[in-house]
Amino acid sequence: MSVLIHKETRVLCQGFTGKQGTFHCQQALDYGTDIVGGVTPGKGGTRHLDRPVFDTVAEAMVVLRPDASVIYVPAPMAADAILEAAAAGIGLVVCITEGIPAADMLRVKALLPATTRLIGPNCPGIITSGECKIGIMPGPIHKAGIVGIVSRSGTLTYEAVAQTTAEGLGQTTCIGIGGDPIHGLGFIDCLALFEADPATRGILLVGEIGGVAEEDAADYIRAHVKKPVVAYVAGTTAPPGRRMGHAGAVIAGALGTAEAKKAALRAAGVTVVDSPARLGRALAERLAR
Amino acid sequence: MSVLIHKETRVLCQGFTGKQGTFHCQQALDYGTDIVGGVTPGKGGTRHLDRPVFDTVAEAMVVLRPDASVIYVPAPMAADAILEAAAAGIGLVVCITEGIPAADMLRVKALLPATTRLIGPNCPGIITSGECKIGIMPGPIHKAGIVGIVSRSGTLTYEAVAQTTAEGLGQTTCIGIGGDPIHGLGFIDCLALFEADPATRGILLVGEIGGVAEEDAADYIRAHVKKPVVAYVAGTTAPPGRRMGHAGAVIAGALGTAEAKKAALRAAGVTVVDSPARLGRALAERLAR
Amino acid sequence: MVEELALRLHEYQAKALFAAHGIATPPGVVVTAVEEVTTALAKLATPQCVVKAQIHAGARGHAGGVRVVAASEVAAHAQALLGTRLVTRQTTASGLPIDALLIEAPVTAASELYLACVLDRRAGARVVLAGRQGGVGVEEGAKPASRIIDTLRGFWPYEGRGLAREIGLSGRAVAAFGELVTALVGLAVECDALLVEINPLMLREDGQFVAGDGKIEIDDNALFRQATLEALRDPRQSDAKDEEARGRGLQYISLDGDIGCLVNGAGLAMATMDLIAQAGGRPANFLDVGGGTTAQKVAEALRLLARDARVKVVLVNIFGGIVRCDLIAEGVLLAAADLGRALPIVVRLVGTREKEGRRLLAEGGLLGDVTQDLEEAAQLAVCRAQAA
Amino acid sequence: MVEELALRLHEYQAKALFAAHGIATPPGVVVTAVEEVTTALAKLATPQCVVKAQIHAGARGHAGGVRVVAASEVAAHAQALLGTRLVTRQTTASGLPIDALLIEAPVTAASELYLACVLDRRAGARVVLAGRQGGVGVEEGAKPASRIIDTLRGFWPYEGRGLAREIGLSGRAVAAFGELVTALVGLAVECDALLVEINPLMLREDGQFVAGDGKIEIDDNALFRQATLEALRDPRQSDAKDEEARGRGLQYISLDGDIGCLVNGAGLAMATMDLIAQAGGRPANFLDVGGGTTAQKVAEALRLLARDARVKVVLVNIFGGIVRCDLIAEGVLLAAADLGRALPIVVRLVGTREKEGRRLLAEGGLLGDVTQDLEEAAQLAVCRAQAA
Repeated sequence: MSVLIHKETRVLCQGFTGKQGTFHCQQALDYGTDIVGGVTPGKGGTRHLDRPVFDTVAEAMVVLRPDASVIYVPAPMAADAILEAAAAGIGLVVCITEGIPAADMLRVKALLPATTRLIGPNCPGIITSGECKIGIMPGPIHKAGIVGIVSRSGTLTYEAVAQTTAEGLGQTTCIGIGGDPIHGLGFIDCLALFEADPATRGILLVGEIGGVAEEDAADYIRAHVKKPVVAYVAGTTAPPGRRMGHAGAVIAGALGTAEAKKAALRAAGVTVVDSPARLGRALAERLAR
Repeated sequence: MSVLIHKETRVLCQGFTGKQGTFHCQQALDYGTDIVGGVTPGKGGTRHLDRPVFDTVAEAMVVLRPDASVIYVPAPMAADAILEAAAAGIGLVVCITEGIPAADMLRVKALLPATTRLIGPNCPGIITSGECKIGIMPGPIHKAGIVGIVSRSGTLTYEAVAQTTAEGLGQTTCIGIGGDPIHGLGFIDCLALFEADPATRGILLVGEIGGVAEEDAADYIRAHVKKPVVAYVAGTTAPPGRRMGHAGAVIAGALGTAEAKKAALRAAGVTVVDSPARLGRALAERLAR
Repeated sequence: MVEELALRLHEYQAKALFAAHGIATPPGVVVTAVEEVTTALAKLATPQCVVKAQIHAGARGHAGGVRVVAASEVAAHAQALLGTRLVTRQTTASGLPIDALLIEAPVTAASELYLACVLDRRAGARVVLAGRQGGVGVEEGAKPASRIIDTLRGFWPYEGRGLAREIGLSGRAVAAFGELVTALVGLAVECDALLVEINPLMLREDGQFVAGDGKIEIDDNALFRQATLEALRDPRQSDAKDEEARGRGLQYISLDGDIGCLVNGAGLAMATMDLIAQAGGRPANFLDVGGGTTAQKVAEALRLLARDARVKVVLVNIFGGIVRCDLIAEGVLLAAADLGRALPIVVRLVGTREKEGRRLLAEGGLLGDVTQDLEEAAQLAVCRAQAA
Repeated sequence: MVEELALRLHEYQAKALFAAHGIATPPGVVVTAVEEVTTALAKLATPQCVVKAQIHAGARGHAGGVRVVAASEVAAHAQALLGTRLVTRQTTASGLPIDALLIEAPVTAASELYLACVLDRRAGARVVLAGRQGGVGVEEGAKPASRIIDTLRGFWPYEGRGLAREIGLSGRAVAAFGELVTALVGLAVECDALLVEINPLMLREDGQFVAGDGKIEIDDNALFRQATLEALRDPRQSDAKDEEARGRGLQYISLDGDIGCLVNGAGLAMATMDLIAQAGGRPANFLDVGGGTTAQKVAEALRLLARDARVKVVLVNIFGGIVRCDLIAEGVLLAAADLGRALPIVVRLVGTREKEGRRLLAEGGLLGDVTQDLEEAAQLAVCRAQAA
C-alpha cells in the first residue's frame, strides 16, 4: 500500500521534450515509473523517449488515460499547464517548476477543481518507494518500507529519506509539498492520507519557520492522527525576517517562530528533534515502543 | 397576489440623498411604497425624506431589514452598489442606473449569489400596481388588475401599461428588465413568475430586435406557459445594424431579426401584434375567448 | 439602432493596440497628406505597398479602398484618395471621408484565418471565435469554433491551444495561437472592447501569425475610464448632426425618409418607425432626448432635427416617465417660433404631467396636430409629409 | 531567510506608484545631491520641510533619517546626510547608504491610521489590514481589522467602506477609504506586490487620506513581467556580495559569524545553521547553489564566500538531488587551489553521484575534512573555526 501513487500509476509529462523534462523522465523511467507520454505544444505527433508526444493534455488524455501529470514547463507558463491538466480531468498534478509568481498560484488555487490534487510547485515531487517516482528526488536513497514522509523543504526531505532507509524502516510514500507561499497539498492533507494508509506505520514531518502550517498541522495531529509522528523544524537559529513590514507581525502575532512551531507539535504528541540528522533514529525509537 | 413585490415589501434606496434617488423615492412614497431608509456613504446617521440614512447597506440591513433595494448611484459605482446589496443579503435588487460598463455587469453577473435577484440595470424598475413602485415609471398610469407585463424597452413598457389600464384589465406586476446587453432577470425568469402567480391571467411581452432573448422566451413559452401571451417586437423596419463585424452574424446566424422573433413567438402560440398601440386590445381579446 | 453603443477605432489605431499587446502586425505607416508619402516609403523600404483607406466601414476592397500598388505609384494613389469620400457596401450613399491612409508592406500568408473576441448577450459573457477560413468568406465558410469565456476564470493559453487544434492547426502555430488568443482577450478586457476582430488573421509558413486587418469597438459606457481610447475618436467618420447631438447629450440617428422624429427611449423610437412605415411613410431621422431633459434641450433637439433639409414634418412622440410632458411642451413652443409655419409639427404627449403639457400647447397656440393616440400620431405625420 | 524573495522599493518610488493609482501623497521632491535642494525647495514652497533618508530599512526616525527642518536648513541637513550611511534598529551595524533624500511638505493629520495589503500564506490569498492606530504603535495598538480577498471576486469599494466603519470612521472618510483600499489592492495586484503598506496613513480634517510613508515589496518571481519595477531596483541597498551572487544566479545571505557555508536548498541552509549553533559556532554567510549548478559555478560560489574576511572555515553541505555530487566535488577542487591552506574546508557530500564525488575529492588531494555525517560536518567546521 501507499499514498496517491503506486506501480500502476500512469504518468504524463508536461514539458516532456525540454531539458528538465527529458532528464527527469528518463530517471523516472529508470526507476520503473510508468511514464506513458508527454505534452509539448507544437510537437504533437512526434515521439520522445520512445513515447508519444501531444500538443495538448486533452488530446493526450484521450489516447493515454494518465492518472497523474508532472510539470516541468518554465515558470511563466506553469500556471497555465497546471490548469490545463486539471481541465483535462487529471486527478494528480505534480508541479516541479520553481519561480512561479505568487499571483499565478493564487489564481490556480482559486480555479483548481476539487477533483484535481496539486503537489507543489517548487517541490521535489512525490515518490512511492520502489514503485513510482514523480519528481526530481534521487531514486537510490529510497527503499520500500513503512514511513510516510511529508516535507516543506526540498533537500531536507532527502535527509529524512536517507535516514529512514539507513534505519531499515524504509518509506511508503514521500511527499515534498514545496515551500512556496501558495501551494497545493499541505501538511494536513498528507497527514490524513498517511493516517488512512494501512502500510504507513509512522510519519516524518519536516517543517520550516515562517507561516503557521506547522501549528495548524499540530492541531490536526492532536485531533486526528494516531500513528507516531516525528518532526523537525528548520530555522531555530535563523535571524528574524525583516520582511513584510508590520503586516507579517500583525497577521502572525507570536506564531511562525521555530519555538512556537515546536511547542505546538510537542503539545500534540509529536516527537520533535532538534537535529535534522536524528529524524530516522527518533522515529525508529517511537515505533519500537 | 403579485410577483416579487407587494404592499409589505420594505424597500431600501442606495444613492438615497442624490438628485435621482430623492426625486424617485419621493414619488415612490407618494405611491405608497414602503421606503424604509437609504444608504449614502458619508451620510450615515443623518435623515432624508424623514427616513434614516446609513453609510453601508450592511448597517442598514441590521436596523431596517429591507426586502429590496433600488439603486440610483452613478454608473461608475453601480456595480459596487449591486454587489454591496447582494453581500448584505438583500433578495431583490433593482438597478435603475444607466450607462454601466458591460464589463462591470459581466463581473456582477458572475458574482451575484443565487439568493439575490437583480432587475436591470438601465430599466424603469418593477411595480405591483396599487401596492409598491420601485423605479421611475409614472405611477398614475398603473391600475391593479390581472396582466403581468415584462419589457426590454423602457418607454414601450408605459405604452403597454396604459393600454391595459385603458382596457380595464389592469396589471398585477410590471417588470422592465432593461435593454443592456448584460442584465439581471430575463424574459424567461419573469414568464415563470407570472405563470406561477394566480392573480396574473395574461401576459404582455415587449421585445426588441437584437440578441435572441425573444427566441429563447418563445421556446420557454411553448414548453411552460399556459396563460395567454401577447407580444410586440420593436424594430421590424429598423435598418440592419452594422456593428459587431462578422462576429455578430457568426454568433446569431439568422436569429435576432424582428421577423425571426415574431415567427418564433407565433409558433409558440403567442399573439404577436404589429403595432405597439394594440397590445392591450389583443390581450383583452385573448382573455375574452 | 438597438446595437450597443460603441466607439469605433480605425484599422491603424487597432493595429497599434495589437502591437502594444504583443500581436504582430505588418510593417506600416499612416499618412494624412501626400507630402508624407516619401518618408513613409523610406521607412517601409518595400517595392510593393498595400494602401488602405482609413474609414469606419468595411468592404473597402471592392470600392478601391484597399489596393496593392508599386512604391513608385503610392504618391499618385494617395493623391487620388486623400480628401475624397469612399462609398462601400457598408456606407451610406455619401460615403465616408478618407483623411488617412495606412501604407503597409505586403504579408505573404500560407493561409488566412478569422479571430474575434465579442461580448455575447445570450452567453452573458465574452466569446472567442476562431475560424480556419478568414477573409471575406468567413460568414460562408465552416462555422468558426467558439469558447465562452468564464468572466472570473479568464482565458488561459491552453484554451487557445485547444482552439488551435480544433480548427486544425499543428506544429509551431499551436503554441503561437494560444498566446495570440490570450493576448486578444487581454486587450478586449483591458480596453473595455465590445468587439476585437482580426480578419484576416494571416498564418505565415513559419507558424507565426500576423493581423491583416483589425476592428475594435469600445463600450461607450466605459469611456469614462478609457481616456486614451476616447482620444482616438474620429468625429469626421460620423454624421455631423450625430456628433452635435452627442455633444448635447442626445442621441441622433440619421435615416433616409422625410419625417423628423423626437422620441424618448430606443424602444419607442423603433416602435415609432414601425408605425410610420405601416402608415406608408419613412423617418428622416430620430432624436432620443432620453430621461432628465429640459425645455431648452428639447428646443435644441427640434432645431437640430429641422436643420435636415429633407425633413417635411416633425413628429414629437413622448411617453413621459422621468421625462415631464410640460417640459416637452415648453421646448416645443420654444422651437416652434423658429421653425415657422413651413414645418408642420405633430405632437403625441402622454404620461407624467400630460395634462399640463397639453394645456401649455393649447395656450401657446401651437400650429400643429396634438393627439394622445400613438397610431393616429404616426398617420398624421405621414399625411402631413405627403401633403407638404 | 525563508521569507518570500522580494524586490524592495524606496519610499519615494512607492509614493510615485501610489500617485499613479490615485492615492494621495504629500507634495515632495527627491534630491540626490545638495545642488538640487534649491530647485526642490522652490517647487515645494513651504517654510518647513520633512527630510527623509531613502534607505531600505525602517525605524529611520529615531536614527535621524526623518527630520522636520526649516527650509533654510535643508541644504545643510542634506549635505550632512547624503553620501553617509544610516544605521537604524533594522539595519546591520554598518547601516545603509543614503543616496537620495525625499523632501516633503508637512501634512497636518487629524489622525494616523495603518493600511496594508499583504500576501498571506495561511489564507492562501491577499489580505487587507486596516488599523485605526498607525505609526510606530501599530503592533501594540488594537489589532487591525482584516479582509481576506477572494482572488476571483477581487476587492470592491463597498468592502473598503465596511472596513472603514469597522475601524470607526464616519462622514466623508467612509467613501474615501473605500476608494483608497480598492486602489491599494489594485496596485498590489497590478504590480505583483507581496506587500503594499501605508504607515502612517494620514487622515486630514476634510476626510481625505494622504500616504505618510510607503513600503512596497514586489514578488521576485514576477519580475519577468514587471520590467518597469525591476528598473527601480537599488543594488546599493543590498550587500555587494548578495548582488554579485544574484548576478550569478545564486542566493547569498550574510550573517555575523565566521563559518562560510555552501549548501543546496533553503531548508538545508537553515538546518545547517541550527547544527552549527548546536555545536557552538556561528555562520558568517550562506550561499545556496540551488539546483542545476555547474562545477564552475560552485567554484565561483566558494571564492565569493571566502572573500568575506571574517570567514575562517568553509563548510560545503550538499545533499545531491538534481545537484550532482561529482560536479560539486569538481567545483570544490577548482576553488581549493585559490583558497590555499589558510582556509580549511569541510565537505559533506551525499546523494546523486555521491561515490564519484568523494572519489574525485580523494584523487584531487583535497586538504580538508570529508564526511557523510551531517552533525559531524557541523562539529568539524566549528572546531576548525575555533582553532583558526
